[in-house]
Amino acid sequence: MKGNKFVITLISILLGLVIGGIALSITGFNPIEAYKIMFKGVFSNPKYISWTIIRSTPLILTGISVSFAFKTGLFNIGAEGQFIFGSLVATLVGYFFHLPPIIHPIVALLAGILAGALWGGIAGFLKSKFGINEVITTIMLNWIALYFSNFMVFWEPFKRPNRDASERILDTASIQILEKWKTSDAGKAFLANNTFLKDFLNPPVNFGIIIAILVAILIWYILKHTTLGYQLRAVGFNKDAAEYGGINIKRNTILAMMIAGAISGLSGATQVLGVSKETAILATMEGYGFDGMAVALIANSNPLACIPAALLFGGLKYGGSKLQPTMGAPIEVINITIGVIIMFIAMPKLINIIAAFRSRKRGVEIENAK
Amino acid sequence: MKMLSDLGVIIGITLMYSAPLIYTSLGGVLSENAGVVNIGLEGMMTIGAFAGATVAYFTQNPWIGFLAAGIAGGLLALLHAIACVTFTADHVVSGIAINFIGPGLSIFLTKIFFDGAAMTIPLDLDNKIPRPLNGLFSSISPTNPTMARIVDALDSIFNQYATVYIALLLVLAVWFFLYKTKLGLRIRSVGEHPRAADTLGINVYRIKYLAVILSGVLAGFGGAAMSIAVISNYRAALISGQGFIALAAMIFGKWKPQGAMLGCLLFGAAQGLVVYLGSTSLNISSQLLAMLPYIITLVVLMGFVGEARGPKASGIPYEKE
Amino acid sequence: SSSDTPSEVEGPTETEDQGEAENTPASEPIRIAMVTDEGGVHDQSFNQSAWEGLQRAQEELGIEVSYQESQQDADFAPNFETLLDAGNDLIWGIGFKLADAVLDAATANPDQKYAIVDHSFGDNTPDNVVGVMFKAEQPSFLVGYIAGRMTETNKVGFVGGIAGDIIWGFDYGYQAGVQYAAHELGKEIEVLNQYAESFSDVAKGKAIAQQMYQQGADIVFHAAGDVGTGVIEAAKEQGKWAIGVDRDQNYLAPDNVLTSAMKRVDVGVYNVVKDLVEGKFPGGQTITYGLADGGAVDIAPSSNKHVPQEILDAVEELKQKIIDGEIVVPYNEATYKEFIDSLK
Amino acid sequence: MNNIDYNTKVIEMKNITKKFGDFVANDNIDLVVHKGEIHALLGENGAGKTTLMNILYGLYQPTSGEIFINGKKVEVSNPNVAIANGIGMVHQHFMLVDNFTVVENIILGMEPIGKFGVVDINKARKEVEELSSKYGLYVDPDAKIEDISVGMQQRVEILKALYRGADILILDEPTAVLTPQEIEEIIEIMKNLTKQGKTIIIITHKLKEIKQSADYCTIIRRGKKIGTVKVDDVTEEELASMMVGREISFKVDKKPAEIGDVILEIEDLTVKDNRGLDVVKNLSLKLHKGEILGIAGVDGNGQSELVEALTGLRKVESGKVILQDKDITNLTPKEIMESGMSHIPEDRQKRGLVLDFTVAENMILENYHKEPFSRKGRLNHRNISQFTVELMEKFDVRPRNDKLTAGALSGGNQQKVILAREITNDPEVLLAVQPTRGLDVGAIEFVHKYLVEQRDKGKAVLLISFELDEVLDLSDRIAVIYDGQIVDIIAEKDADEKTIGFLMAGGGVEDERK
Ligand SMILES: Nc1ncnc2c1ncn2[C@@H]1O[C@H](COP(=O)(O)OP(=O)(O)OP(=O)(O)O)[C@@H](O)[C@H]1O
Ligand SMILES: Nc1ncnc2c1ncn2[C@@H]1O[C@H](COP(=O)(O)OP(=O)(O)OP(=O)(O)O)[C@@H](O)[C@H]1O
Ligand SMILES: [Mg+2]
Ligand SMILES: [Mg+2]
Repeated sequence: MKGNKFVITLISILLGLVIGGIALSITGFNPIEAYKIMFKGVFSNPKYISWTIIRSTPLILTGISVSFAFKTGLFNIGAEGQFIFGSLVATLVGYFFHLPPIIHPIVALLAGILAGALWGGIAGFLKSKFGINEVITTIMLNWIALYFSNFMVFWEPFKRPNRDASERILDTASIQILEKWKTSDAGKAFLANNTFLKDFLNPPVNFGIIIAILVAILIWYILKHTTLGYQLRAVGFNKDAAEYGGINIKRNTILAMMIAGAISGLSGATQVLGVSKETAILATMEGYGFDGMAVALIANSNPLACIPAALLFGGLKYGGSKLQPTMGAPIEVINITIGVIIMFIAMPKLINIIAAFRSRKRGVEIENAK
Repeated sequence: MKMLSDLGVIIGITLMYSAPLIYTSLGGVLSENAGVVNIGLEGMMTIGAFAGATVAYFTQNPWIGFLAAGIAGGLLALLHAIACVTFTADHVVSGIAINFIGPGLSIFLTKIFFDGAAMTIPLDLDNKIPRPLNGLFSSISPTNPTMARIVDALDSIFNQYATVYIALLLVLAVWFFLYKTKLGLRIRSVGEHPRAADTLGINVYRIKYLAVILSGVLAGFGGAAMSIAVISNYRAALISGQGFIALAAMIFGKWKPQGAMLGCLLFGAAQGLVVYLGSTSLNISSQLLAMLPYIITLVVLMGFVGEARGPKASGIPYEKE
Repeated sequence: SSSDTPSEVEGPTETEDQGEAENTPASEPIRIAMVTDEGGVHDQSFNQSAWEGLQRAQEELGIEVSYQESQQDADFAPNFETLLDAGNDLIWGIGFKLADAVLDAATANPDQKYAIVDHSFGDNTPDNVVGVMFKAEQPSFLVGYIAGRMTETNKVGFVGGIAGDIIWGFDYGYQAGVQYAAHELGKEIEVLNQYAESFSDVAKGKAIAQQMYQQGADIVFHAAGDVGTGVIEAAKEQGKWAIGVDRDQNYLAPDNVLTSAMKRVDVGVYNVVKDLVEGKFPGGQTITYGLADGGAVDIAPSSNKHVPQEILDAVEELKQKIIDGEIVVPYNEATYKEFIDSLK
Repeated sequence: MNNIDYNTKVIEMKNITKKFGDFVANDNIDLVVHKGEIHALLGENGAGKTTLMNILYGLYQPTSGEIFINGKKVEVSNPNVAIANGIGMVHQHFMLVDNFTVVENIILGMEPIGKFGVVDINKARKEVEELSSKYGLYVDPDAKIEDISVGMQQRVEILKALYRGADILILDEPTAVLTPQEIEEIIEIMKNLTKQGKTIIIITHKLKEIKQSADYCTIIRRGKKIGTVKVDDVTEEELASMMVGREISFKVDKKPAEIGDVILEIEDLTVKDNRGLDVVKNLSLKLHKGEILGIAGVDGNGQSELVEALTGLRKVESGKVILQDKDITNLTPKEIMESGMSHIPEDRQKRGLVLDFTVAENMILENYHKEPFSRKGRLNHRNISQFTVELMEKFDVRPRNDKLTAGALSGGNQQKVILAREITNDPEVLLAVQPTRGLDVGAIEFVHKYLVEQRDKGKAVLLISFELDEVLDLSDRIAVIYDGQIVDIIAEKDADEKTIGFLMAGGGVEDERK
């Protein structure tokens, strides 16, 4: 059963690439060439691998956030807003607090987690107190978060002069790996002899990926092996039965949204502390939450599976971005491909039919061979 | 007196803002009443906006463009229907896929049809959807200043594109369709209790297909109401979030056409209010003002709407035994 | 005083030979690429304009050009990396949002040349970076003056996208122009002013403009990206005037776009590329284009369609005054206040 | 009885076999039904009765076999074919759209159309009213299904079939959810229908009803037909043993009760329903250790709300509930449970089980936070599994796989899971609501045995059931609920169906008023 799902996902990815390839051919681009470029664009240099990981890290987390909510019977369209809120607050803490290294990022991450939890918790609260569908509230909260973040960036003590962005976080708050050392003389000397490491460390490699993996394991563990996970899932599957079993529905609904929000908030915080170092004015939604939904769906809402799913997603986006400068192919193809992959994943029945058809054909061939 | 024309402007903006949302949320109403959750409204709206602007440009006829938008939305919805109805896909998953495919395809095709540009070529005013009451009020130019104010206000309110009036008529039509006709009764039965419908010899799948495709057609219209009425071309960021707002409006309206319309109007009015407040001497930060429509929606939900239940079998793939 | 205007001291003529351009092997063509912001290369705005500049350079200077679009802020840095690896001689960042990414990349790769549009690193500009700035307030002042002269209702409007330094330049320059005209005519002109807090919500742009026209404004200037499309649409419908931005936007509504405040990013980009090709890459500097600098900022050529000649003549005079430093155009709230005080 | 036309075989099913994968649900079954007859299908849970009828109605396709309707071979490929051939079916689980009106439900799929394609509701209402008076099936045409009683829903289902011109009616467990009065009524209706030339096939587990109503009975065991008998020729006991293949004792074995102290005291309890109306009104009741107190009453007299209020699932408006000297009024379900109350809920799929959870996960629904199932918030899967397997053994839950989701179990086995869980809680007070609903006699016997065992251990059982027989068989005392109040309490020895039926219908109340 589990193996089956995995195979379906693989076949879906393949079919998505095929259809993306067809779209490319229609526009006169060689799909093989294009996929080669994408593949090389991700794997041909350690630093591309780093970039892919960096690109995927926030998506692992927002993916887990959406997955977690799904598992508890909630639809978290609000990962985007929770991400925004988490990054805003992490930036505030990263800039205004003066703390020693190690402590500083931990405090900032926790602040991001809390902020996301608060933002998600609002939706949970409105649901359990007023019965308002979380789909509406999270859509609204996304926009509120966006404008609020923009509002805060313009707050005089926070705004960086001559920039439409906040001040950058203090160095003590960074979670980049070997950030100082990389550019120090000793580091440069060392890296000069070690090109792999040099390339790998060239991008802003940070602890985000480790945090994301730990969170994936933690959430998987919580869902599967703890009483907390048990009660959250019970509420998700059947409220009435959970209530009957003595589980507090309202509290658990709020809690579930808070945890989902916390993970998205953490995603925003790692992005700030590890990569962007600031909060910029947002002209539109950046899509971390929406892409996270796609990741969750590819991962079938399994927190652990969010890791490869996000890497796939990030890889497609990052690799796909190299199509334009090298062959002039439109990157929209990537979105179409991702959409098709998700569409096929949604239809295990179709994949099974295709697989059955293929194996029958193969069977016939074998028959004929005899 | 100034208040009167201000009010006129706010109402006018409300209608302009709401119209595309109304089409789309009516689409949501149809689909969900037949038991198919449609998160893909955004994608369907986008492809409608693209198709409407493109076809209207090449045919120089906005109505053909409008129809084409419906067809494009319907085709994308067909994909959703195939996935959800025939292949019992998870509706949310399929909807999200639609939201990647719709916008991706729209820009992709725009680049093909318009020499690599990411927007279609704007239509002339004459080639846009007409404004049936345009000139009606401005032709009366009363000398009395009060009367002039009133005429102004009326012009702000009623000098709208035909798409606005069609949207309002469609609310009535969808309500009639859903609650008064045979097909409507069957659609709702399929959304509530598909097995019951099945045992009465109703073809559940066909009904669902119909409702989902119609929902795409309406969402497509909604996109076109944006691209060939509110403005005059399609561009990448034209539809960014309206589909989700329409979805929210539908839930807000408790899955009913008239309720969904109210939800859209509320949202549009909040935007109108924001624009109005922004024009007054009140010194409110524009970022905070921009948050207002969303906050108002939440507050109204808390205070007046409360718990709502969708069609019972919504989101559950139906499989014959 | 002249020191109040941004980077007045640095001009396009100040170039410094880095001595590196000549080292490029003659056999391989020079390759130049750019990273867009989220607007994408076909945004009908500065990204597109920059790309047109590069394309012109490709045609005229025989170089190879390419671009890479960003879909979110997090794409900037990897996009610079990708273009670096592709072996480009010069990499552009288009728009002030990319400033940090350019600075980071330039610091990490001191041998690689970079350029940034709409941002100045001031005295801290690394040697391998060129900043290109535009005094957008200057053409804004001119269109403001036109609006002030031409308004019949003594009310004009400005619609901004998302507030910020760049858009403020347009805003205050425009207001100053209007007030200058009002002062000249000895009357009072009111400037309605509103920000959409978006660069993409066309409906909001249209709504704001409609509301301004309703309040009696007859000319509305926008500096708001796609939101401005809504402004122009409203002008079209109501038969009022709109003023375009960045490029000559008259084509969007030939009967209703009065003039445009042009900011020719293409010219700025082209000039730097040309310098590079000629071995005069102006590294370490910020080039600021004002009215004096060869038409990189100006009012649109199509202005003569709707603006009476006498006003255009007056604009020419104003232009000269600005170039001569007689008029110092404000670009933010503080300088605007000074300017208004100086009018009195 | 004299309505039967032996010369006309309206239904003839020959050699019907239906396989679900490898599982044979119907194994070469023959069935003959004559015009005007009431033909019962009898069999244990899962015997294949519903499957056979679903095949006849075109919902399933047989793996092999033939169907003749009125002598003509028919390929019943879908319900439309069945409907066209005059077959109507009332399903075991009602097929009614809750938020539709009675009329809308009846006409769905065959709507009369007026001008502009509008459904002609007035015409439809008239037709429904005619049908309803013709067959004596009273319904309120404009009421919504969710607002009407189960009995009326049943009548709507029958009208639905008649509206489609059905001559042959299949009723799948029509009485499972009805009150004694309603059962009387439906039997009357069935007889009435046969008088008017209709033929009826009825599936039921209730032998008494078969005796009361049916002419013939076909018995199915594990998918195979055991035989068809003339009902007049056999006793209930004989039917039962044919059905299960062994002797069944109907009488619940129980020793005299050793009634102890009061353990649960309900004082002047008032509870509102979902619409905010008082449905439990100043109700008082005392439950003693060592007794089974049955609450008899017609559905809708406040039983559900009473239970929910007692278990903390619904707010108590006024009054008090005292359990073992502890006031448990308006405590949370968890606190009440921990004070010693357990609850077999009315609706096992809605309240009793998380269908997507495994059997093991369901087994610990109330105790997941306690040792040995968890420690410090961490679940111990091994202990949970061990515990579950033991209980599945003891309570004979099949299939014996604790990793199966509860949704994959049959209804009877689902009920056993709940029973196992609640009894293992070893509660002082066990609230058993409709504990045997939809179960076959074998399973019923099993449940009853456990309830009595509980009593014999000195615990108290509050039994709420709409099955008067069940209440009479099990209870030591019987309280009759009517309109939210206990109208009388009768000791076992004084109780008979007649007195209680009279009280249930509100008789006692009028007495008092006089
Ligand atoms: N659609 C289905 N697909 C696979 N298995 C099914 C399906 N429906 C029912 N079953 C299987 O049939 C068995 C019995 O289901 P059903 O609900 O019909 O029980 P039942 O025979 O009516 O028993 P009870 O009277 O106890 O409810 C279960 O074990 C279940 O796994
Ligand atoms: N859709 C299905 N898929 C797989 N197995 C099924 C399905 N429907 C029924 N079955 C199997 O067929 C058997 C017969 O089921 P059926 O529902 O006919 O029993 P029944 O005699 O009506 O039982 P009950 O008295 O509980 O209603 C069940 O035990 C179940 O295992
Ligand atoms: Mg059955
Ligand atoms: Mg059953």
